[in-house]
Amino acid sequence: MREGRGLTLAAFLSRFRGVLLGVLGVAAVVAAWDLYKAFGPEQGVLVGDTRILPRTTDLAMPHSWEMLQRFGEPVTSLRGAPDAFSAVYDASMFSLGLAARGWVIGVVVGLVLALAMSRFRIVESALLPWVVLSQTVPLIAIAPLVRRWGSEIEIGGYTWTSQDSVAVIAAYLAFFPVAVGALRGLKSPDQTHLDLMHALGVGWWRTLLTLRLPASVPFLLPALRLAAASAVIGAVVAEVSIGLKGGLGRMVIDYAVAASGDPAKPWAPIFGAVAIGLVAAGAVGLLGLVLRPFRLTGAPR
Amino acid sequence: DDGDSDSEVDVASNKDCAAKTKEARDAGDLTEVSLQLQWVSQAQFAGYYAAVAQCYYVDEGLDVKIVEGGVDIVPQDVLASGDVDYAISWVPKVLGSIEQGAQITDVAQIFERSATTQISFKDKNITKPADLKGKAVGSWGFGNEWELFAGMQEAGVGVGDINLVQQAFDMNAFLAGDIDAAQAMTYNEYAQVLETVNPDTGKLYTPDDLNVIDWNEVGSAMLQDAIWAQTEKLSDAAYEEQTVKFIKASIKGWAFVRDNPEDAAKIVAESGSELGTSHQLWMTNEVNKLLWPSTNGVGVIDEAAWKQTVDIALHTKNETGATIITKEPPATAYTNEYVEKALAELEEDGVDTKGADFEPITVELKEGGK
Amino acid sequence: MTTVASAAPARDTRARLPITDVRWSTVLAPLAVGVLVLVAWEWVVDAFDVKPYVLPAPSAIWTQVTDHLDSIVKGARVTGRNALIGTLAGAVLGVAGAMLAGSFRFVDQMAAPVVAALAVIPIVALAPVLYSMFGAAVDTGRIIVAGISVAVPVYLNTLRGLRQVRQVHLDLMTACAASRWQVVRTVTLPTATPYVFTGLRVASSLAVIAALIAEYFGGPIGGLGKSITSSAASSNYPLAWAYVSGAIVLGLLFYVVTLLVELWFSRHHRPS
Amino acid sequence: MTHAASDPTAGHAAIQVRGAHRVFGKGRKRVDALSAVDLTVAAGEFVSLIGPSGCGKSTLLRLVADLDSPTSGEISVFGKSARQARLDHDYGIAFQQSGLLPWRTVAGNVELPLKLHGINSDVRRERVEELLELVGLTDFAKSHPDQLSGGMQQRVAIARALAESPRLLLMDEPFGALDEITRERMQNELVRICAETGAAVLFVTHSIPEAVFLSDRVVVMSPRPGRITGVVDVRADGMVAAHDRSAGAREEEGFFRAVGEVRSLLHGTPEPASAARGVDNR
Amino acid sequence: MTHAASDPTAGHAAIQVRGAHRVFGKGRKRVDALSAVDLTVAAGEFVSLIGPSGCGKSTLLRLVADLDSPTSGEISVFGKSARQARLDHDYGIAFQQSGLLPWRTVAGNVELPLKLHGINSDVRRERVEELLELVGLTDFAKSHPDQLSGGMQQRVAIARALAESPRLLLMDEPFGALDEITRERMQNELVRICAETGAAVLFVTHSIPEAVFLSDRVVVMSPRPGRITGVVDVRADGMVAAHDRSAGAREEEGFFRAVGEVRSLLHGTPEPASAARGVDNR
Ligand SMILES: Nc1ncnc2c1ncn2[C@@H]1O[C@H](COP(=O)(O)OP(=O)(O)OP(=O)(O)O)[C@@H](O)[C@H]1O
Ligand SMILES: Nc1ncnc2c1ncn2[C@@H]1O[C@H](COP(=O)(O)OP(=O)(O)OP(=O)(O)O)[C@@H](O)[C@H]1O
Ligand SMILES: Cc1ncc(C[n+]2csc(CCO)c2C)c(N)n1
Ligand SMILES: [Mg+2]
Ligand SMILES: [Mg+2]
Repeated sequence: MREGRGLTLAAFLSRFRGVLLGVLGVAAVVAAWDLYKAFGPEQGVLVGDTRILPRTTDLAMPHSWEMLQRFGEPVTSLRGAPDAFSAVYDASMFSLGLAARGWVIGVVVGLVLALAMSRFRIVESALLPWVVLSQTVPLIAIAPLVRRWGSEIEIGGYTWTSQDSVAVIAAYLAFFPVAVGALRGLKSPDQTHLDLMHALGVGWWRTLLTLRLPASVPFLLPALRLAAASAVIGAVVAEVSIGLKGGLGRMVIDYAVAASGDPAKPWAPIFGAVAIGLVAAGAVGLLGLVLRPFRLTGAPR
Repeated sequence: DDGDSDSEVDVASNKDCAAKTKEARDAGDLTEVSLQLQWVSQAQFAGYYAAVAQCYYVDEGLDVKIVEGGVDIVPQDVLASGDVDYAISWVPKVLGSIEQGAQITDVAQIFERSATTQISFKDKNITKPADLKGKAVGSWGFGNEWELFAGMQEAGVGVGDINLVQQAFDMNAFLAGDIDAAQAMTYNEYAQVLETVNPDTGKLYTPDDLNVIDWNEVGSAMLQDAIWAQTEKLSDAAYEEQTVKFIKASIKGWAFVRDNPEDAAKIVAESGSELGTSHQLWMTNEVNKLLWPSTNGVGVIDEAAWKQTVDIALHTKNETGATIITKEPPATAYTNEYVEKALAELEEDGVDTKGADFEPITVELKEGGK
Repeated sequence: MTTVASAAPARDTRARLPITDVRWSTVLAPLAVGVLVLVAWEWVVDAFDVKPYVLPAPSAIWTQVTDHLDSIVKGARVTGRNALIGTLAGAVLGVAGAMLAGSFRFVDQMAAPVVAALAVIPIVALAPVLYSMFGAAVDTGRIIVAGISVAVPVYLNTLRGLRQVRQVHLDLMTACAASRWQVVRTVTLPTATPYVFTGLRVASSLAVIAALIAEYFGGPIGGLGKSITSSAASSNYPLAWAYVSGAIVLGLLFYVVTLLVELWFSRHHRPS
Repeated sequence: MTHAASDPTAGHAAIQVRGAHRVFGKGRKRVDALSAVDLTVAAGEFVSLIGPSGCGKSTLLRLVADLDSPTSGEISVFGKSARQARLDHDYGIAFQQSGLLPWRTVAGNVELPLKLHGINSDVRRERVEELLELVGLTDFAKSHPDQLSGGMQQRVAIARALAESPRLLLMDEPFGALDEITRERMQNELVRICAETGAAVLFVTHSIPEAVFLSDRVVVMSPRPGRITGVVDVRADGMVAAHDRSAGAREEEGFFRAVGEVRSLLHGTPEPASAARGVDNR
Repeated sequence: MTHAASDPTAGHAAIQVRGAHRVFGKGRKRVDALSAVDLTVAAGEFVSLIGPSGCGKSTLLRLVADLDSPTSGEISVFGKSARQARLDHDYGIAFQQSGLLPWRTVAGNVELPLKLHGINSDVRRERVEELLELVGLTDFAKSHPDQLSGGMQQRVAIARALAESPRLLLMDEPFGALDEITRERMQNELVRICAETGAAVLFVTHSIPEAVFLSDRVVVMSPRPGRITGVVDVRADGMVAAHDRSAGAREEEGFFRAVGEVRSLLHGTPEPASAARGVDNR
């Protein structure tokens, strides 16, 4: 497998084709943004009374480089104010932390539900519709309730904080894909495999550990990834909702006030949210690498 | 920043006070008291932040924790459910909650005047409520809309006669012309407009570009920021005493804000407010105008103003035809008992609680409020 | 290249509806749970004298529902209209995009990060800037928010569906000398259709929530979201929850309607 | 590796099925999967079940394995109840789809029964080595199933079935998914392995030559209701006992005779009228 | 239903493959799927390809069908290029997995080639009726594939392959997924259908008896590189031409002789040493 030097570039290109095209895709979106801003009509494109393409004023569409530049500038003119990048970074990490807590809670709750539902058919028929229904409740409506109920809680020396509320709200979104995905996964083993376990005289718990859990991995991984993205969204929404300081949600509120005079500023938390959403989903993707053997299908070569 | 909305005000600017607070806390001399704000930290609440930073609360033996609000936080309910000791909220918002069963009492009417206005660009020719007819009119909802509705109703404009638009946190909708007349707090959104470059001139918008409908002038103003306490606990002597102390220190804080607007703005900024510096100072100055000069001393509830607020709450209909309240509020809805005690003590200490010769400063707004 | 084939007859490999065998227990059990929870809830509120701002009683909510049914229905109509237009637009966009990405690998690879980003944008952050871009006095921003939350899952599912096209079917088309468009119509689209619906089913109630949350951040008055906040702001929690139940019913309606369309579609194509 | 000598239950037949009925569903959906089935498999004997799809072959095998219970009738395995035999790990079982756990290596799959029954790991390792040697997959111990061909997977499954040296092997169409050429090779292997272990085998298949080549006796079944329509004793057709056959047995005259006999038993039953028009009865 | 008489290309062989090579991959991954393959199938002749997995049977069939192109060598179908033959709809094709579209009814699947070629719907309906009659599925015209048994599905696939009355049928293990009993029945059907249509057939299979029973000639292939190792002319063994056989042919002496010949051609090639230890060469 000796390759000439001339080949290395081609090899590099083919290996990183996906990454390069991805970067190109993002670049295309950015270019489209700026081109439209440069040449699109000020008041956007209207069909009848409906605006189908946005306005191109600085207020509506800041230049992409302005948004980028904004990251390098201080948030406020106060002495010692951090630059926007580190402010967004800090807020992102804060929200990511809460989302991670929510994710863990959601995963545990989802798994427990899935276990119960896969164990008892009646539990599945009784709970599954409500699990689906739970996701039609607008998050913003339950956020203040969670905070209110949380403040009634005081276990030992531990008092409920608003951070806990945010984590619980993030978990409310995260548990759903896990419950549904794990349920499907736990029910996925072939009859042959179940028969084998039975023939070997193995009980429910051993079957769970030896067969059902490993077999559920291919279903669980995408569910966990989805849960990670949902947890981030949930955390940010909850922060907005209860005004928790320190995260991206609060930053959305704070920076909105500057939106008129400094239109690029409100985009900063959006980029932060996208970044941590991708980081969260990516981190779970890494989990997939660790669990790779469990994704094998066993189809003969 | 511990990232919690139950955050303590961490004031670095006053080293003496920080030390004093720590000392008193360690000695166990302080009573913990929490205050729920109506919104996130900003100069609208400068007096309370100043009272913390200047150790006025500590001097009264109180260890005050300021709890910020949020989009979905209803301060009066947080108070009624006993999660905090005091709350800041607007009277019309609370009247509804009282009718729904919240047992709380207005113990000090900090803002004497309303800051709510309806602003529009000059070319729209909207100078009085009657002109709103047929226009796209912005409002935040969340209980901030009643003065607007009352003013319109007075002028014979029904909610159905306008195109009512929910207003976002920013003023972009107004600037882009989606909204003809936007709701604006003098201390906040009005400034946001003035911090924006007018694309026609290349310079910032000026007050000359705008028409302002001021509800104080129209006569539909309602009472805004007040300190609320739990009604039931007011029969408890310790809580009563604590309430007096809390009001006293708070008013002292507001007096500090009046006399040192720049410092006050800085205190608020250091408490974690992300607002730009010039915007923060503008807000401080505008909020001062709502308190000072004070007719009867800051915090005293003027019966006429209260009655006007209640009247409007009883008779103004919103878009669904509902009114804020359907019957007179209970007598426990407000009391001057504690604020008067506090004012008397302040008087004794030589604090000016009327600010008769108050003169606002002039604040120059910078682009984006920076 | 294996000759090992399952002995089962060529099964319809398309994604299945989540309806397995319907038994009595599948209907009764959830109803029983629902009734039990409602009764317990009512009892707790009654017995412990729970204040409405902590937890309103179901009966109180129900009273508000009946009293304000008109206004709830009116609000649901406004929010539902935005969600519906968003759903339709998002579905068309998602399917069209997936077909493009399915035919050209580079499109797929270029779109991947953009789609991944769209999938993790919180509505709360996006709504305000959309109002600035498309106007705050119109519903466009809300529709777009709903559209995005539908387009992403539909795109991803459709793309997956397009990848399920079986080599035999393509070989058959080649053997029949079918044109490109004939291949799309006879094989590609029918293979992907159930996946499109799976995506839609997931997304339909999301669209309602998205449209509703967007109302928190501006736009014309009249939707359910705005009513929820107004009632909550004046501490009228039973009324707020009456509107929330309106939103839940609306979300369910969207879910059920997509399910029915899916059923109808699969019937239409395959009378059982 | 034969165990009969040291066994207290020796002398019992490996399988004894008496008057077994199995009915699925009720009302109009009632299916008589098995009806009045009697069958005895002697220790060390190789018996095949053959018959059209749906005639109850798998059902019968599952009753013996205690994966299902008869509606009526009695089943004993080595003189015990089927359930007791299952709990005592008296049989090994192999299915059509090899049923390997894809996330376990070949060795991991083979040792699974031992591991689940708490055998310690040294003993396990040794036994796995032995078994992989037996099925000729020593070099693939660390491979995962999807790296193997279908035939190799089936050999792993057989090794797993043999792990606890059972005196009875139950196999449900283990070669059904293989192509004919691989299949013939696997049949030769199975004959060798059975000769080495001396286990009794109950073997389900669709293939007449396979049944004849492997078995001492071929049990022919027919559907609706599932019942035994005849038994062909292959040895009576002049072939040596199953354990002693070589690949060449397929060319012997006795083989063709037995194949013919089984075929006529299978097709001889008058078919329903529709079959003539081509509706096959799956 | 034979068309040879009115056909301008009559006289040409149905298939002519000359020196066909097909190489997949390159470098270390290079596989010589086909190497120097020569094959002629006369019009109306039934030829089977048999050989172990991976010997290039499907590859050869795909080359003829123009689903793939040879690396070198020439392929002509009725005297034209494979591509032209495909565009002229000169052949019908059936695959192992029947390849029916699950969302179309039986009739819809059968009429598919006609529809794709713009035949009008009345003509289509008539032809579909005819075809379903031929394969004995008239009553199932409105059923969907998943409501049919595997054997019935294959009959639908065959009907589809026959839709345009091609003079050449290409079939890649069409009965591979069926159980042996259904399979024998399908073989009988296929003989009948071929006799009725008079088409030439290139038939890929793994089964020796199937190949022998159906074919005029059996082409035996071996892998790595894929090549033809021998051809057995079944007629030379004393059997009648493929089109004229009956089910009873399976019991004839000539049948067993031909089976033996094919088997020894298949297994006779010296196997690699590892095979003796049981590694099969898939
Ligand atoms: N769990 C079950 N529920 C209902 N009917 C069943 C069940 N298992 C088997 N049957 C029915 O019992 C009959 C016998 O089935 P069985 O699986 O034993 O047949 P088989 O001979 O193994 O067929 P095949 O060769 O297709 O494997 C069939 O008609 C089948 O439909
Ligand atoms: N598209 C392809 N890319 C790479 N290699 C291929 C491809 N198609 C076939 N091969 C290889 O070519 C060889 C012959 O394959 P082919 O499918 O023709 O075998 P076959 O005789 O049909 O086998 P089987 O009986 O398993 O169907 C195999 O080694 C296979 O791996
Ligand atoms: C959802 C929501 N949107 C905007 C405002 C804006 N607003 C109206 S009054 C006021 C001053 C603080 O009371 C502010 C910031 C809000 N409160 N809630
Ligand atoms: Mg079976
Ligand atoms: Mg092949």
